[in-house]
Amino acid sequence: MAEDRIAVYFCHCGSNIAGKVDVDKVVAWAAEQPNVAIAREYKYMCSDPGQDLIKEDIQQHGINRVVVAACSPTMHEPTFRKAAAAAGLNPYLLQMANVREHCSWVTVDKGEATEKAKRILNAQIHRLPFNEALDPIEVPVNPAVLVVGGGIAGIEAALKLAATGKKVYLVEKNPSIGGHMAMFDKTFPTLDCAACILTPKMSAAGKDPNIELMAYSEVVEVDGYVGNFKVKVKKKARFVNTDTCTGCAACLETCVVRKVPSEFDQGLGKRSAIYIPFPQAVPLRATIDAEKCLTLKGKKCKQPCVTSCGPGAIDFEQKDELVELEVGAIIMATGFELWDPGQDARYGYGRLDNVITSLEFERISNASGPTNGEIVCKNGEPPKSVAILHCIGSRDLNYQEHCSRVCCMYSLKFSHLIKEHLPDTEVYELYIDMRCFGKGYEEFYRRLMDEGVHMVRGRAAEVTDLAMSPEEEGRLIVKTEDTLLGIVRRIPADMVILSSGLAPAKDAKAVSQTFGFGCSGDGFFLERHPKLEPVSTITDGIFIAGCCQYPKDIPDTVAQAGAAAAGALALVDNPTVKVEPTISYIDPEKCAGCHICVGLCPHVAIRYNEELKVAEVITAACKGCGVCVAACGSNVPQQHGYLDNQIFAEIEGAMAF
Amino acid sequence: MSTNGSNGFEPRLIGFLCRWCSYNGADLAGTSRLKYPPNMVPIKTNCSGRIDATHILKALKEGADGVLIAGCHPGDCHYINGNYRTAGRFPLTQKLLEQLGLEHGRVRLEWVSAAEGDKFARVVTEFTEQIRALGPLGWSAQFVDESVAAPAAEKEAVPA
Amino acid sequence: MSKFKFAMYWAGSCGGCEIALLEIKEKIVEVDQNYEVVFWPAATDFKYKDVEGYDDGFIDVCLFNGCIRNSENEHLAKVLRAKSKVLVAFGACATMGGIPGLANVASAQEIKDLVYRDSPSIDNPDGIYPQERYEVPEGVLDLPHMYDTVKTLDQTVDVDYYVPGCAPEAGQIAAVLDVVTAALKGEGPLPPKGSTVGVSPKTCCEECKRVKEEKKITSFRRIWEFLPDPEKCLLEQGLICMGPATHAGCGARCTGVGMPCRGCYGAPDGVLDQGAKMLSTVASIVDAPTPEEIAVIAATVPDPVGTFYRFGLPSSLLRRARV
Amino acid sequence: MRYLYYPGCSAEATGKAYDISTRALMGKLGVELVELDDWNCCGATSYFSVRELDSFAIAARNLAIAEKQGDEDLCVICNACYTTLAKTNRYMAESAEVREAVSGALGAVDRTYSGNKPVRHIMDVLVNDIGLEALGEKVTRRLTGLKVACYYGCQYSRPMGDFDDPEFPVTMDKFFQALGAEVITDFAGKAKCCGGMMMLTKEEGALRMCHELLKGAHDAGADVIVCACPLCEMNVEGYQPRVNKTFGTNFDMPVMYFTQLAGLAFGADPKQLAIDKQIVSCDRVVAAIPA
Repeated sequence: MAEDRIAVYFCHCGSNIAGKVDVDKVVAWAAEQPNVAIAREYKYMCSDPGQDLIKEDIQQHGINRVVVAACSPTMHEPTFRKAAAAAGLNPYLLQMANVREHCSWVTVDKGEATEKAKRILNAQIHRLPFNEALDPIEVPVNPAVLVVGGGIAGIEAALKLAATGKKVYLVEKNPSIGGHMAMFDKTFPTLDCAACILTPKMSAAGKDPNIELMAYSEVVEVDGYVGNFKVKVKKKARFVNTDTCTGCAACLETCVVRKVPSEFDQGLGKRSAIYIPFPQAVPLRATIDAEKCLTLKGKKCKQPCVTSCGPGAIDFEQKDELVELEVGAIIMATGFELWDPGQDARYGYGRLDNVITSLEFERISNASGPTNGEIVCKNGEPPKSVAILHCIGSRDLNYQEHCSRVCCMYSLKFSHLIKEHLPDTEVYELYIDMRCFGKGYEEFYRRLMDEGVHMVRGRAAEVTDLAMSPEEEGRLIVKTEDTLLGIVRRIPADMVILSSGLAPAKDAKAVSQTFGFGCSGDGFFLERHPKLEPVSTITDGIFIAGCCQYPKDIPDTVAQAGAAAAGALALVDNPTVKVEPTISYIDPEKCAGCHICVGLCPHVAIRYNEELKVAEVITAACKGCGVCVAACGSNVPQQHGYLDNQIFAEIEGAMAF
Repeated sequence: MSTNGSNGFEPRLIGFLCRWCSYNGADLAGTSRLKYPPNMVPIKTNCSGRIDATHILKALKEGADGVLIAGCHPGDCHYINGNYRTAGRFPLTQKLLEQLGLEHGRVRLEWVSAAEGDKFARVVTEFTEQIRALGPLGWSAQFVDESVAAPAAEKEAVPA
Repeated sequence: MSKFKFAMYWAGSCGGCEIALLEIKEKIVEVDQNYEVVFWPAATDFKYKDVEGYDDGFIDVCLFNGCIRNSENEHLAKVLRAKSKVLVAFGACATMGGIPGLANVASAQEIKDLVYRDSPSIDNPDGIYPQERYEVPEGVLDLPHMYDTVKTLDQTVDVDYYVPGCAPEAGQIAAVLDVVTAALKGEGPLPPKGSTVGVSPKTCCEECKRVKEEKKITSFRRIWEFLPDPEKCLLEQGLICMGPATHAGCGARCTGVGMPCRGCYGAPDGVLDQGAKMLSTVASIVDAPTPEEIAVIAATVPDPVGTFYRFGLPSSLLRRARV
Repeated sequence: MRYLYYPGCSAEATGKAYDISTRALMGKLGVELVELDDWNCCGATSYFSVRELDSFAIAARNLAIAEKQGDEDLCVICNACYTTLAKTNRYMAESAEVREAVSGALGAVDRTYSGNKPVRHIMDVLVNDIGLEALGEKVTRRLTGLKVACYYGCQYSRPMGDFDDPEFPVTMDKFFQALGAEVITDFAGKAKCCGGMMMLTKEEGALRMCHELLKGAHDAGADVIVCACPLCEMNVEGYQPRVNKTFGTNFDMPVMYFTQLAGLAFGADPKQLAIDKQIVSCDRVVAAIPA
C-alpha cells in the first residue's frame, strides 16, 4: 500500500471556530505531524471553494487520507465525503474533527480551546492510517409508506403520498380517523367549520385506492431499516365484520348498555357499548367496546344488536389480528394529548362543577355535540359569565415549560363563540401574554377586543366556590392578580374554561422506543435538526409531522405533513438507497462458534452456520451497533469504520500530549 | 500527589460517546453555546455497546486521568438494547479498576440523550472537577526500571 | 553429527513446565538424540558461572519458563538471551506473567509484610525480615532483590517464540520441538519471529466439545456449588469459563472434565487484553429486564482481577495495581 | 417506633396545647418521642427574609444536634418549623455556598452536620409510617358524625410537597376519615394562609384571610376546624371576635390542634389533651363524639 498522505483542513467557520481557536497555530502544528502531507486553513470549508481545496489536493498532490476539522460530522460529513468521492478518493478515507460543537462553542478560554482542538484533531490524524476504503451498501427500497396516526397530519400526509401513486398504510388506534380536529367546532381565526374542512379529507382518505386504512389498529413492532421496514400492526378486534357492516347504526339504538361516557364527547355525552364514535366517522363502521359489552364480559344479554343487524356483521368471536407490513418509509403523526388540568388542584378541575377543559368546551359548542351546540352549564342554564384561563399546564415550570402555541388563539375563538351565542354573557380572558403570531391572528385578537371581551392580564391563581359576597354566592370565583391594574381580583363566573396546554401523548416515549428514535426533554418526538430537518428523526426513513413533534396549529400541521410526505417520497421514489457500511463482519477462519454474539445481536443479524460451525453476520440486517465486537472474547466480529485499532489510534492521538 | 486546579493539574479525559444520543447531546451543548471545561476529548462510536473494558483500560494506559462513557437512556437506544450491555460491563470494569487501586470516580457512565445538551455540559463539568479533586492518575509513570544493578540497600523508589 | 545445544531455565514459576517437558514421553529420546543439554538446573548440575562463560549464541535453543520476579530472574534472562540463538518463552509465566503475576496487585513490601508480619500464623515478635545481604565469617550471602512488579520475559529481553500454557500441553511441546529441530537441521523454515507456537488459531471454544447455544446468564455460580451439566457449555451454566477469550491449543482438557477454562493459553490473536475482553464478554451476556438489574448481577462476579487475569496480569494493559 | 422530637418555640408558649396533645396522642399510639437536646428556634419566617444564611445556620444547629443524638428521623409538629428545617436540608444539598457557610457556622460551635437528617412532619409520620389502616384499628372512639374542616395552612406542604400535594393537600383528610370523621374534603381554604405575622403589622389584611377561612368552614357546615400549626391555630381561633366585629359575622367555631381531636379518638382524656385550654369552647365537639 502507498504511504499515507494525509491532508488536514481547518475550517474557520467564519468566527465560529476561528474566534476561539488559534487556527494558524493549530495548522502549523498539524503540518508537522507524522503522515500529514498538507495542512491548510480556510474560512468556510463547506463552501464550494473550500470543497475544491480538498478535490485539488487529492488530484494534484496525491492526498489519500483527509481530515476536515470543522463542525459536527452530523452536519457536514456527507458534504465533505461527497467532495472526496468526486475527486476519486474513497469517502470513508475522510474523517471529521469536531472542533466547533465540541470545542470552540463550549470553551471559554482561547488557549484552552486551541489545545483541545489540537487533541481532537490529533485523534483523527492518528486514526486515519487505519481507515479502510468502504463502499456504501445499496439496498432496494420498498415504495410503500406507513403513516401512523389518522389525525389531520396523518390524513394530509397519506393523501399527498397517495396522490403520487404510492401505496400508503394509514394506521389509527381509534375506531375512526379524524383525530382532535374532528372534535373541534370552528377553527381560528377564519372560523371555518372544522368538520366542513376535515370531513372531505377523511372521506378521501377512506376512499383512496392507494390508501389502506387500518383503523382501530396499533403498531406493535418495528424492525428493519431505511427503505426496508418490517412493521407488525395489531388490528384490534371490533367484534364487527367491517366488510359487511354498512355503518347504518341500527345496532346503536338497540344496545342495552347506553350510558358509556363518549370518548369523542370528552365524557360529556353518552354512547352505547356498540358504537360509532361520531356520525362522520371513517371508516363508518360499528365497534363493540369489549369492556362494556355484556356478552363480551360474559354476562347475559339478549344481543339485540345481532338481531338488529341486517347484514349479520356482529361477530363476538373476532380476535385481534397481527398484520405484517413492509414499507420503505414511516411518517409518525401520532398527535398530542390535552394536558390534564386535574394535576393542578388549584383550578378545581374534577372537583368543582362547571370547571371544564378547552376540549370539553369544543364539544359543548359543537352543534353535533352533547348539548347540540348550546353553551350551557351543568344545570342546563346558559352562563352569565365565563372565565377563560390561559396557560393551564403551559409556561409553568411546575408542569410544562413550553408554550402550547394554540391556546391563546383557541381561547379567543371560544370568546367569539360565546359572544355569538350569548351576547349578554360577560367573557374574561385571563392571560400572561397574548401570543397571536400567525396569519390573521393579531387581527382576530383586535376583533375580539371590539366584541367586548374582558382581557385580564394575569395568570389565574385559583378557582374557588367559596363566596365572600352575595353576588359570588353559588358561582365560581376566579382569583387573579390583574397586573395591568395592579390589584388582586375576584372574578365571578358560571363557567370556567381551562385552556389546557398540549402535552406529549402518554405513550410518546414508548412509541419513540418502538420506532427507535428519541424524545426531546419536553417529551415530544425529537426532530433530527430543529431548523433544517424538522420533519426527520435520527432514524433514517422515519419522519414526523404534527403535534407529536411539538404543539402547533392546523396550518403548521398541514404544512409539516406535506413536508414529511415529500421527505418520504424523496426516499421511496428511488429504487435503492445507500446505507452506511459501518456494519460488522465475522471472519469464519477465526470464529470458534461459541454463540456469544448470536444471542446478543439486538437486530437478530447474526446467525449460526451449522455447517461451518461459525457465526455469520446478515449484512442486510446489521445496523452497526458493534455490540458483537465488544462482546466477543476473541474480537472476531469487527465493525467497519469502528475497528478496534481505529478506536485505539484515536485514544493514542487524543492522549499524545 | 493530588493537586487541585489552582496549582495547575488539568485532568486529561476521554469520553466515549454514542453517535445517536450522547454525541448529539454534546453537539446540542455546542449549538446552545453552553460552556464546560476543555479537558475531555470525545470519541464517537455508533453505540455505547461497542465500548468494552479494553477501550477504557487503553485510555487509562495512554495517560487518561478519567474515562466517561455516555450512551442513550435505557429504552432509547438506537439499537434497542445496546446500552444494556454497557450497563453490565461498566460496574464490573469499575470493580476491576478498584481492585487495581483506582478510585471509584475515575470512570463514569452516564445516559445523555440527544436533547440533553445541558446534562452533557453538566456531566463533563462535574467529571472534570471530580478528577481534578482525585489528582493525576499517571498510570505509566509508576513503572520504574527495577534493574539488576539496583543496590539492595537502597529503598525502592515508589512514585505515588 | 554434533548435537544442538539445549538449555532450559526455571525463573519465577512453580516448576510445572519442567515436568511438562517430560510429558512428551518417549519423544524425550528424540530430544536426547538431537540435543546436548548445556544448561538445565532442574535436571542436571550446572552453575551460573558455566552458562555465563559460554560464547554469545552458544546455545541453539533455550526454553525459558517462569516470570521475572527478582534480580536473579532478570540476570539469567539477560544471560540466556545473549547466549541463545532461539529464546522461547515457555509456559504461561514466561509469556504473560502467570499465576505469580497476580502478585502485581500488591507491592513487594506489602507482600513481605503479609508473609513475615501480618499473616495470622506468623510468630515473629522481633519483626525479622529476610535481608538481601548478610555477612557471615565465610563471606557475604546475597539474596536476589525482589521487585515490586512481576514482568514477563519479553518485558525484560527480546523473545523469539512463545509457547503458552500452564503448563504447555505435551502434544504442543512435541510439535514445537519438531519444528525447531527441523529448522536447525535445515529441513524446514522457522516460524516468523515473535510467533506464538503450539496453539491453534481460534479460541478454546473450538476445541471444547460441549454444546454451545445462545448465552444468557442470570446469576454466576462457582464450581463447588453444583454439578454442571456434562454436555452443556459451562458459561451458559453460570460458570465463568475463559474459553471465549483464550487461545486454543490445549485441547480444552479442562472443560472436558467439567472445569471452566482459566485462560492459561492466553489471549487469542487480535485481543489486546485478555482479562478486559473476557470481562466484557461475561458482562455482555448477563440477562435481566432492566439495565440496573443487569449492573447488579454483573457486579457480583467476585475478584475480577483474579478471575480474568489469573495468568495475564503482568502482560495486561495496566500490568499491575497502583503502588 | 421512635422519633427524635422537635417541639419548636411556639409549642412552649401559645401553642403549648399542641405539644401536650402531641405527646398524649403519640403515647396512645405507642410511638416514643425523644425530645431533641438543647434545641433552639428553627429560625423561621421573617428572619429568613432578612439574613438568610444566618437562618440556615440556626436551623442547621438543630439538625446537627439531631444527627448526633440518634439515627431516628426528626419529627416536627409546627408547619413553619417543618418547612424551615426541610428547606435547610434542601439548600444544603443543592447549594455549595449554603453548605460551606452553614458548616463554617456550625464549626464555630464545634458542631458538624452532613445534611442528611430526615425531617418529618408529624402527619407524614402518622399517615405514612404508622399507616391509615393501623390507625383505623387503634381507634377507640370513632369520630362518627363529626364534620371536620382540615386546615393545613400554607406551610404544610408548600413549597416542596414532600409528602402531599403542595396546593391541595389531602393527608389530613384521609387521617380523619380513618378516624371515622366526616371530612369536608373540598374545604376551599384548606391550604390558604391564615394571615400569619401580618396580624401584628397589617391586621385588616390578616383578618380578611381569617374571615375567608372561617366562612369557608362555616358554610360547609363544619363542627370544628383542626390545625397543624400554632400560628394558624392562634389566628383562626383567637381572632374570631375581631373577625366578627370587622365583618359583622357571628362565628363561634371551635378550633383545635389536630392532635387534640385525634387524641380523643384514641381514647385520651380531654384534659390530657389540654382541650380545656382552648379559647372557643370545644365542649360541644367533645360531647358530639359518640362514646
